[in-house]
Amino acid sequence: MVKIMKSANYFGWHPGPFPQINWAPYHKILTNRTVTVCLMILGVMVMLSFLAPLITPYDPNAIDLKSSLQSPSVDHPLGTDHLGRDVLSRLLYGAKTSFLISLSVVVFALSLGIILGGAAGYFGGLADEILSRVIDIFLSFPGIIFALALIGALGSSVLNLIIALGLVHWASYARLMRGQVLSVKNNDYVSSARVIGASDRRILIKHILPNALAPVIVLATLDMGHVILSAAALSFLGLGIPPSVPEWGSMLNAGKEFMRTAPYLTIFPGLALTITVVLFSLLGDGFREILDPESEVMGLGAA
Amino acid sequence: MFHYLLKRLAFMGLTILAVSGLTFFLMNIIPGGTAELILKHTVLELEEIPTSEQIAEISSQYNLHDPLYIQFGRWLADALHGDLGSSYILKKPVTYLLLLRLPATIYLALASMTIAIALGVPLGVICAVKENKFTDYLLRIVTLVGVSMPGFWLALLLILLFSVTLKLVPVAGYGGIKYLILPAIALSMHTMAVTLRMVRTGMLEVMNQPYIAFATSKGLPPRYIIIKHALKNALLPTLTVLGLSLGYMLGGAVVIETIFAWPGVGSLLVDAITARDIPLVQGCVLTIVGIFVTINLFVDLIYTYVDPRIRYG
Amino acid sequence: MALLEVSHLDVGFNTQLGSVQAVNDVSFQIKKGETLGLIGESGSGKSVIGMSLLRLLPMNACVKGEAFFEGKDLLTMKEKDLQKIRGERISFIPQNPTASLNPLLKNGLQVSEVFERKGHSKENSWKSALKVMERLMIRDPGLSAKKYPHQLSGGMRQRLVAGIALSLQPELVIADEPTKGLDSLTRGKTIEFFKHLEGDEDRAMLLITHDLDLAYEICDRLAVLYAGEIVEMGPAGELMDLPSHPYTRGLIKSLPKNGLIPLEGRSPSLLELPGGCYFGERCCHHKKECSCKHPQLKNSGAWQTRCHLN
Amino acid sequence: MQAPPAQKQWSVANQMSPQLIEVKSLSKDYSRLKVLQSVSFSLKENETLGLFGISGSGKTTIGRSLMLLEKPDSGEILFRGKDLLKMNKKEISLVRPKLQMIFQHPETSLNPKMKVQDSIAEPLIIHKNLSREEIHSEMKRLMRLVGLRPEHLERYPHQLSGGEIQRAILARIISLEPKFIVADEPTSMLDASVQAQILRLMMKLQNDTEVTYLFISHDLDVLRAVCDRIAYIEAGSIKSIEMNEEKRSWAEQVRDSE
Repeated sequence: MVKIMKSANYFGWHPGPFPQINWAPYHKILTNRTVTVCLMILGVMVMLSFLAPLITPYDPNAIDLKSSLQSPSVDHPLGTDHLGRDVLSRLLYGAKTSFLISLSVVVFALSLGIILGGAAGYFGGLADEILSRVIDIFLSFPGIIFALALIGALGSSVLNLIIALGLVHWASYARLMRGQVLSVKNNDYVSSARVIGASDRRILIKHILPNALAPVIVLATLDMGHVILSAAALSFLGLGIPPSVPEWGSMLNAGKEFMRTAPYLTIFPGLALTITVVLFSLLGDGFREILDPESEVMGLGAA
Repeated sequence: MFHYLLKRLAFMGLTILAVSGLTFFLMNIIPGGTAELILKHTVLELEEIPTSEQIAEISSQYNLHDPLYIQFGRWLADALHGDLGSSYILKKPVTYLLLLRLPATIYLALASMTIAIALGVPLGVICAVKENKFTDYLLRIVTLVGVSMPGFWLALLLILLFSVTLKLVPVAGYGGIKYLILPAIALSMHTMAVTLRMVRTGMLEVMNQPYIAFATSKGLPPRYIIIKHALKNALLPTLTVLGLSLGYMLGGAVVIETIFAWPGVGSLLVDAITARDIPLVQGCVLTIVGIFVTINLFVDLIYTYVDPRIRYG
Repeated sequence: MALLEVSHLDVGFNTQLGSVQAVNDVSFQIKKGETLGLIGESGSGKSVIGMSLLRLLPMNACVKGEAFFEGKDLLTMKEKDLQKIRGERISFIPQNPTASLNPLLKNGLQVSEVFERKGHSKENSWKSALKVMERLMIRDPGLSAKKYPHQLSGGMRQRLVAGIALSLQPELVIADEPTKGLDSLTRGKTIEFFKHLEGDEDRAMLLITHDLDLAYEICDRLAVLYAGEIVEMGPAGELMDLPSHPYTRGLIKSLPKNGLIPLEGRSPSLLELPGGCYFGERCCHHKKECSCKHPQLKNSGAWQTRCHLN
Repeated sequence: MQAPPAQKQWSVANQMSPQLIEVKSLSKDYSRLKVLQSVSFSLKENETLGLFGISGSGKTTIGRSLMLLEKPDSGEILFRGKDLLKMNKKEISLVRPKLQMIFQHPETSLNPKMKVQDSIAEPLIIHKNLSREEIHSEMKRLMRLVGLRPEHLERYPHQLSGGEIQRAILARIISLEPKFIVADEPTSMLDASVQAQILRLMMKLQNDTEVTYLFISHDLDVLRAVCDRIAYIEAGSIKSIEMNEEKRSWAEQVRDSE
């Protein structure tokens, strides 16, 4: 939709000195294809990770010291770790952990951010003043430090990790949402809706939300990748997820001890991480092109 | 301007206070745990379980029976006098430990920042000028991977290649420039990629502005237009991101320092958290947040200097 | 001999929706010291013509045709040679002066860099810049030169932009919509300012505008654009008083002071222009011929009209 | 552009017919800047009052205050003798449909995420309890009234021209049978030929429905063409209000030429 808007604006009633048209005509189609491809690959990854118990012949936690630190072979396509556990199985199970954590964190942060930021932007006043200060404080220190401290205090568990990362991320959504609502609120169509007698509820749901959400969704997509990175970083430090749960960060942590003898223990989980995050980045960029071509949202998560 | 500065300083104070308070209450969330911890690190042998008398004694010695807010108030009052308490595990004043570790962290952050800016800005300009050509695509792919790759994995790969296989630089440690290279590269990668991306989009956007067309219509040479008219405008949004990136860097430094056994505040923090050494955690968090907040104040001040449209009353 | 001779100019834009034909087979001449007005409504391609002459259009523009300036084709010459002509021989007064001044550079520098480029020293350039600003009736030029664009009033910015374009005394000035978006007070002042400029005998001007009053006041000849092509061209006074093309007639009559008689319908989409006369659908004298054959520009003395009826 | 002659001072005392809108000493400050300084005027039924001023003179603030989109610091806005500023929520919701507004920028006047038909149907859904078919036939009537074709209903705002959007806005507000419409520079972003279409349409609607207009503009030619009286505003206060003799003579002239 927005694509057409750009050029229609130029040849409609408001011609600027520069036609606001993309320079490369195929660029957009390409990114749209990127979105499709990314979604497909991610879909396959999610499916594989959830079907892992059916696909993999090994229990990810089955310790088999006799076959420890084996190089990739037919039996163990990606080798085994120091406890003889199958790396491929652990990678697949780890994907599930990463996806679930990331999704929970983003949904948690997104809902909190949309509700609080949206309300602050729309109603303004003292509540907005207070909330803005709280957001500023949350954004004015490195998030991962806060997550570290939180997990240090609460102890490592999947739930604590989700809470910690959620609390780190919600503020950027709230700020973005607040800014969006503030700018959308000033549009004539919102005034127009007020003049024809629409209720606050109607104005919020019908007029403001649909026009404010696009960049927030883009940020959420990019954040899926960032959260996976943050979670992996915390696990890598041994502070995220308990060692019994297979996870890419902790696999890397365990693997780094055997870098000289078994470098594949370092390479494969990292590769899995990078590929996943690249996919989410591409997806986010694609969404931005489609939903919100004007603005560049820099999602700066912690990792 | 003075007014604005005052307001910013006040807010800085508020932020640091809020973060310290938050960390303090979080760390003390498990009641009675503190006394047990102190005992574990002082008198007890391994695996020995503390008796309730011992806990009571330590509690009264460290005033742990007081409500948390009074304990925090006490910590705060001491902190204002430069006394951040004493570490349980290392049994030394936290201030002393921090001062010992701070130079290494700053050294590393500065080196990484320099790499990120020195590579990110010119490469971003090149990308924009060569838009949709091979160079642009190549650099964009590098950027995408740079943004997505976990810094700690890059660090491991670098060690694997340059230290383990090629044996060019030491695996870890602290010392001359040889020790600095790998951690600095690993830490700077993400910021470099973000900078490149920001400069590229900024340049493309600016090059489409009417004032660039007008400058062209004046008959100015393209090189002059890019440097004098476009770059300055394109760098403005990058500046804000660089300030934020520093926070990212300080966070990333925690992991990178641990990998390279770099004796900075980051690795100290990880040790402190693992051991639940509350005063030390407090001190590290305070330091990192302090640096971050100060740098961002500077970024804002530079912003007002560069952009004449912003003047704070 | 004509100073500028544009013939068969076509400009298209490649967009996701397909090729948009913004300018179709436009030809005109400007003599020394003459002011030609290009008038038309949004989407008529008037601004695109102005920018295409100095090759200021974005990359996706596809320009065809010829534009001879003193015997050399502006559209095909080397970028380096064109750079020497820009500003010095042909200059451009952009619409939207606020967006056309670099917000981060001081006003004075944005004038003096023009002189610096010509090889003048920094000091001399600055002095020349101050002189230019003084001539433009900018208050306290010394102080204004050290300020930034956002610190000037809208009217001053407008004059500064015009002054920069005129500073090297070019033979031809292309002025793009100088009254667009101005309120009545500033618009009045701008019209005065351009009248004052026009008094200069040697300078030729291509004035691009939708403002019929402005065009009437300062142009010698007018060309009326509709859907990217010239539908009528002739001496300014006569053309405004006795327009012959139905579109021009309709446009003039739709002005509030001329009766506010609406011209029904809307301009055709530039993505797919209709066969026959582009104005056909909206024309009250529509004939059968109009929808099948595209009319050509017909000469009658100094006057040209693109219509089957005449 | 000559300065407006300031012969006639504002006075309504001698006017006998009942006033639809009376504005009494409306004032508003915005951080030390006086946006409105004791602005007073009134409008009769079926009248068009022009409000002329350059940018920043406060004319838009007056329009928005009358629509209760902005809150003045002091003063009264009487609609049929009742002060809008003192009404409670319920009373306001009752008079709301009678007071409507057209905005300056067509490109932001309609919700970009809503189809034109949804925008036009919105006031019907809010205020009138109509069935789906009734809404549909009412919409058809409105579209004919403002000169839009049925295919426009399915489109999104960015697929319409500025003139078509202003028509859609008119259709949207006319369904509420408003008594009073603030038109805030409704044609300043439009081309001359389209401007004439829209102004003609507004005048036709006024003939049919006896609506009262407050017409805000910085274009004196436009105001002279459409207004019964013109108020000149400068730096937040009204300098003069005078009858516009030109409209009548102009209207006759047009009739002759047609």
